[in-house]
Amino acid sequence: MSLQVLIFSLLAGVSILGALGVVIARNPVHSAIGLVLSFLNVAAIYLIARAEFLAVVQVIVYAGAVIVLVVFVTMLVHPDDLPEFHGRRPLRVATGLLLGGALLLEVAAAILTRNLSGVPGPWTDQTISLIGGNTRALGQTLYSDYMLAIQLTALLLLAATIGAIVLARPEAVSERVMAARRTLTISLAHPRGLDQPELPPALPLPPDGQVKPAGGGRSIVLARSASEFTEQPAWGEWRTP
Amino acid sequence: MPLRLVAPEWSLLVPPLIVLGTIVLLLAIDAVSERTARRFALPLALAGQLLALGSLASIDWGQGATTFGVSYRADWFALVVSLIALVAGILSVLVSAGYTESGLEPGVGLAEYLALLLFSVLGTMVVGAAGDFLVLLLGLEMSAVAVYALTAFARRRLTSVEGALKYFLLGAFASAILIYGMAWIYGLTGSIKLSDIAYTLRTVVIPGQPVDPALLLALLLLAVGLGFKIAAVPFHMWTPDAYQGAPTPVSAYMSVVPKVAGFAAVARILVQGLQPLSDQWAGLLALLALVTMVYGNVVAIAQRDLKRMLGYSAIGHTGYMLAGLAAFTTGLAGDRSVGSVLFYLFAYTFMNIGAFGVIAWLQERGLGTTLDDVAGLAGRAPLAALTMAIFMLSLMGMPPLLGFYAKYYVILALIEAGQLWLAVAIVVMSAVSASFYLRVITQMYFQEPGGTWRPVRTPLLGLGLAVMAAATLALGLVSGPILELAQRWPAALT
Amino acid sequence: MERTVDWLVVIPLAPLLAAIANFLFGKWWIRDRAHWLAVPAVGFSFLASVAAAWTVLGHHQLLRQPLYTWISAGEFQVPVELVIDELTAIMLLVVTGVSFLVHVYSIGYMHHDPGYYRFFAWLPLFVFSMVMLVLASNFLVLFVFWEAVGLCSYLLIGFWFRRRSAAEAAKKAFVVNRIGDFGFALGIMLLFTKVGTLEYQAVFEAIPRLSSGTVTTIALLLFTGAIGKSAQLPLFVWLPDAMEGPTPVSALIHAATMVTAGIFMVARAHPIFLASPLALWIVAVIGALTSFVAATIATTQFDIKRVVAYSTVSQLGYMALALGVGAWIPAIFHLFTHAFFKALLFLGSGAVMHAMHDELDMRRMGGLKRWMPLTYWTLVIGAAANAGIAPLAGFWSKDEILVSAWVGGAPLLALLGLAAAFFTALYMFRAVFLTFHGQPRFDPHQLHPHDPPATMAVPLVVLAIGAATTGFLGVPPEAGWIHHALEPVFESAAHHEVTLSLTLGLAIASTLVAFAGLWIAYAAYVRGTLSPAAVAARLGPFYRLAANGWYFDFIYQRYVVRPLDAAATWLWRSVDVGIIDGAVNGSARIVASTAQLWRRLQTGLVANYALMIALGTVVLVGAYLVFGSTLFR
Amino acid sequence: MSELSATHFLLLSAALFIIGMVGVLTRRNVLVIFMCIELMLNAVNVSLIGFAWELHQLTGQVFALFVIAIAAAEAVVGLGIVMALTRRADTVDIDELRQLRE
Repeated sequence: MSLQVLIFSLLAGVSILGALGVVIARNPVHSAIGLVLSFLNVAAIYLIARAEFLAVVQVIVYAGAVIVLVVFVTMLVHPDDLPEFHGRRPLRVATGLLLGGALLLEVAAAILTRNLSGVPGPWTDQTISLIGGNTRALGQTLYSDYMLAIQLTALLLLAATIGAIVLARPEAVSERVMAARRTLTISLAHPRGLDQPELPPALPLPPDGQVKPAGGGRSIVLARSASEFTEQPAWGEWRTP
Repeated sequence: MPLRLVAPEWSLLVPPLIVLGTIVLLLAIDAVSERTARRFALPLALAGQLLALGSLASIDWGQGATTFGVSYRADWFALVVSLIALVAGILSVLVSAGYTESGLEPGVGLAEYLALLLFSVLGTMVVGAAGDFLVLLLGLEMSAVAVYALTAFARRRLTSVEGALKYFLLGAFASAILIYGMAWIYGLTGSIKLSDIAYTLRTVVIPGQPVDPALLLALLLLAVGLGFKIAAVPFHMWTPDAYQGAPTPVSAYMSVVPKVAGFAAVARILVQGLQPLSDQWAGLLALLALVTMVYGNVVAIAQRDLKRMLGYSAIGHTGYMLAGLAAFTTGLAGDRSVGSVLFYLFAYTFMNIGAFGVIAWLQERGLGTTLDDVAGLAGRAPLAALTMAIFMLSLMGMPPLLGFYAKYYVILALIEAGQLWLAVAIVVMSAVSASFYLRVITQMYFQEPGGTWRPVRTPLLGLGLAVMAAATLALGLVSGPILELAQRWPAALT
Repeated sequence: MERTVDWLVVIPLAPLLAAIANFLFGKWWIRDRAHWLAVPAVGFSFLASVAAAWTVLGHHQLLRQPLYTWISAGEFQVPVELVIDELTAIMLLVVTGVSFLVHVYSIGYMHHDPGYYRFFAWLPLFVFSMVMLVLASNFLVLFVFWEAVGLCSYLLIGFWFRRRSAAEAAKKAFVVNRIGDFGFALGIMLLFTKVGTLEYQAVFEAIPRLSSGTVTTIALLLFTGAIGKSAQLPLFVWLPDAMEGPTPVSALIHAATMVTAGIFMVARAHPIFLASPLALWIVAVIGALTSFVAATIATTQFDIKRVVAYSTVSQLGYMALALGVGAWIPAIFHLFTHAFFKALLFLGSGAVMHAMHDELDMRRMGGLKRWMPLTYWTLVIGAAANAGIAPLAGFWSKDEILVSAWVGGAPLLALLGLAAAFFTALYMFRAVFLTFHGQPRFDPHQLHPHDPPATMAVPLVVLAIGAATTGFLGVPPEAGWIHHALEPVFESAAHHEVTLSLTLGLAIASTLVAFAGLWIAYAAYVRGTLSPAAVAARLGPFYRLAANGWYFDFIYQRYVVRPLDAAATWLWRSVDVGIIDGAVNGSARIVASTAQLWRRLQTGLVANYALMIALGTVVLVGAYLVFGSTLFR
Repeated sequence: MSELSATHFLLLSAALFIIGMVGVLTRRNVLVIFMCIELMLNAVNVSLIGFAWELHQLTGQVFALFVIAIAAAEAVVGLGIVMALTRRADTVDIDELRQLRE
């Protein structure tokens, strides 16, 4: 057993431990720490495979940015309540472990009996060092053969960002007001829905007994409670009672 | 080794670039002022897609030219996928228009909504034209990520978020499996270019002989990942939940375009890249097709929510399309399998977006989405009821509507490939599906109306519905040229 | 001789585009400007038809334009191709020409209708369907547009769908036509199974190879379609009810489109009919009976549009009679002349209705001649042409049919036709006299009848000129312009030698009969020397028979519609409510319970969904590794 | 197995992938499930790097780079959805989200 294999096994072992920590830990923050541990060890393994640039990216982007993002959200979400619902599904856990074990067996069988290998490329250690290191070689490959992919990635990240902004931004007051103004005229004074006479009126009708339609195709829906007054229908839809 | 920077053939990229330009403009006007965005976003999105549709004519697809190495292929297959994606995009924008028209839309986020929708269309076009795994994957992800966000767009409603979350978690899970499969294929062939993969595999795989287990593992991981994208049983379970939870125009959209992207990916990966393994995957697809069409159509019977019912029926239609792909035979010169699926997708675009569009139309009039809500629709809104009836009958496969031709060509492909049993299964399942499609019609025509009715004017949505109904009625009569176009794929993929 | 050209497509395309534009944008944007598109479009189509007819009829040259392949499924190819031969050219002229006039007329007539744009969407669509039907080059395309014509008629007859009677009439037209179409479809299918193609030319070439029984069956099934569409006995009942549609629609249906489709189809398929003497004989008998029965019914009607409607049925009977005795050219000739005077009669009665504020009952008219001279004179020309008064259009064509029937071995049928001619003159002039002569039977102080505006008057005048003169296209009999024009199409048909004395004799006889009818009408309704009521009483049962439309509607209602209705209700109750709804409620039906069971799989828990994906992966990978790989080999 | 080979990388990758998968199958916290998916993607990268190393190619490394980008994009949208969820439902337990079913 060479030294290389020894180092690899060590790093791989810690990485797997970290991964197990992600799955087992009760507290999501601990899971995140396990994830970082696993990622860092994988980054070190990349160094063995002469993928220096990838190792750096792994540390900065993955272990850095993404995990920070995850922890950030974790903190935003009621950190006290988080561990409470851990476990309590023994059947599911058993099935999951069973399936995981079976798939591991299958994949391991495929790996160990593999006698097929692809067509090798020109990037031996010599050629890479000739061109000036992994990063430079990677850069050249990236910007000659994978231009389209780079540009598409930019668009993908843009799309994802727009999606996230739309979903995560707080509802502005103007948004609520606009929803109210454009969709309904809501009044606290009357029973909800004149067309549902079976509902008993919560409050007396106004003296002239008439509710004027607001015009412009808007219909009047009358709220029974304050919460109904504040909760407008969702985007383009009426709340189903 | 000096850096080789080769200028790409930009003219081949004109249609996706127009879509991209539209997205940029949408975001720009949104940044300028919200009011401007509200007024111009819809026309802009429509115009941009129509322009892109027109620009498809500017490219000579017959040459099968490639650019960015072989990463981007402008061939017949790409043309048909782009065509379907753009048509679906335009129709979805029309269906979404109802929200602004009826005054139900809060008016915020319209530009972002349309930008995301166009991103998804763009991603689908990229998948159709992809020449290697990387571009294909990025296209698929772009299409999916945008739809995840769109599904949650009615974020004030919990079900919308719930549907989006389920879709997202499972989608990311399936993506990981798909990428794992790609990694395996890369390792076993040494390339991520589809043409190289096919070339290498041809030297390795001997027809009729068992193959290396690793290769099979890779194939199945890919099949699972792709099976999720197209909602094949047993990877389908997100479908009904996401369709029901999403805002209805988004359901309309996501029932078609991600499926188009999924089938384009299946065709590119399996039919083009892994063609030497067709003995292995054709049987798998046939099996999945059978299970999928039986499950989807049977469970749809038990649904009362129309959006959910259409979700299950979409699974059933996936089964029919998979059956069309399972008819793939390398030996046949005039193989019809992929062509029949492309035609099916084309037909499906009109009738399914149409069916969801009618539901959106009803929602804007204050109704819900269950079967009871369409009761007596014929008395209230005869044209809407007629339109819905047309879509239902077409989805059922009633001649001479478009849906009939779609099924007919799939069955024809199956018979020519000698897969009679799948053809029979399609016919039987169409009969089963009649029970739930016809129930909608029975409800509309023989029941008394209930619930509130809120008269609003939605001209653009109405226009969209009219176009789709007319297409469903009439396109069967001119199916010849479209089918001919769809059948040109062998030049592209083999 | 044939030539491939690429401009034929504008003939159907122009009305189609107008229809689509009006349908899509009519409600919000075009509104009462709908005719700006529709009228020029149909006019353009007419001009193109004239140009096509000029080439075809002038040079006896076939025009052809392949459009695309509609169905391409292995061996079975259905190309959509426009073909114009002499028969089609004549039909095109009739269809587009009359339609154009009807469109012009509708501008005035439908003015102020809230569904104006809708009307001008369906009307060009109707024209488009009919034009495509005529231009088809094979039976399948013919059938598709045959159905499309039926659909358009449904839309137009039920145009005022809020009126119950209109909706009912539309439904009736649709259903009755469907019965005929069913036979037609069977015929086409049989044809396809026997011949293997549906292209006209190929089918006709293959006919001699078929057994006579097969040909007869095919011919009769095809004729069933014609019975429905061209309102022959016993399926004519929908046509009088179709009067519920706006009057221009009636004119269009009766004169140019729809009903002529059946006659055209039989003429188009004449090689099939020629191969089956039995089928021809049946066609002739049905035609003669129809013409007689409808003429007697028309005599007893008081609704002005119904009189004209039954008159159409009767005239279609003449055409069928002509087809049956192998007189193809006279049949088309009569179709041609009939288009003019029938359109004229309808548009004229429309003008009367317009003036009388939608009054249809002739018993509440009278004396209108004074206020509506133009309408009066054009209508008189139309009535005289219909009645076969020499030398107007109807005389020449009808006379030729009678002569052909006589020499074609059916003198009895010719006599029946002669009897019908008597009634034709009677009911036509009865209608004219009741409407325009005598004292007004309404209050002229409240109603102020007047001639219609120019958009309606011009078509009347044009049609009147046509009704007066088009007969001369067939003069001299057997050798007129139209005979030479149509000769190449019907080359294969046998010719009977006709003696001059016979022609003259029958001409004199029919003229005498027509004048007899005219005289009786005059005596009864103008001079008053003959009491119609007394005559009706004396005829007793015969009168009642005619007045009730020979009880056809009654019989259908009692013995067909009601049992079917009951059966449908039963089916709906038991099948729909019992099985389909039962399925939803989770009854014991296998599929439904499976559905109920399987839906439980969808637990709503993401984890279970993911488990399902993983399970699928594990099972599939395992199965493939064990059975498909080198792992255990 | 005495020399380091791609098989080592593949086995590590398989182990990480399946640990991640089991996590997705068994955990109930959306955020942890999310981390497990990241783990799976990371496992795929290990495979890619291993293959690239074996084949003397850079394609695998490039692919891995893009997988990281894809993971980031998914993270962004996924966390956006989680934010929307917590704002509306005040929970990150996926077992509580079952309004849509059957």
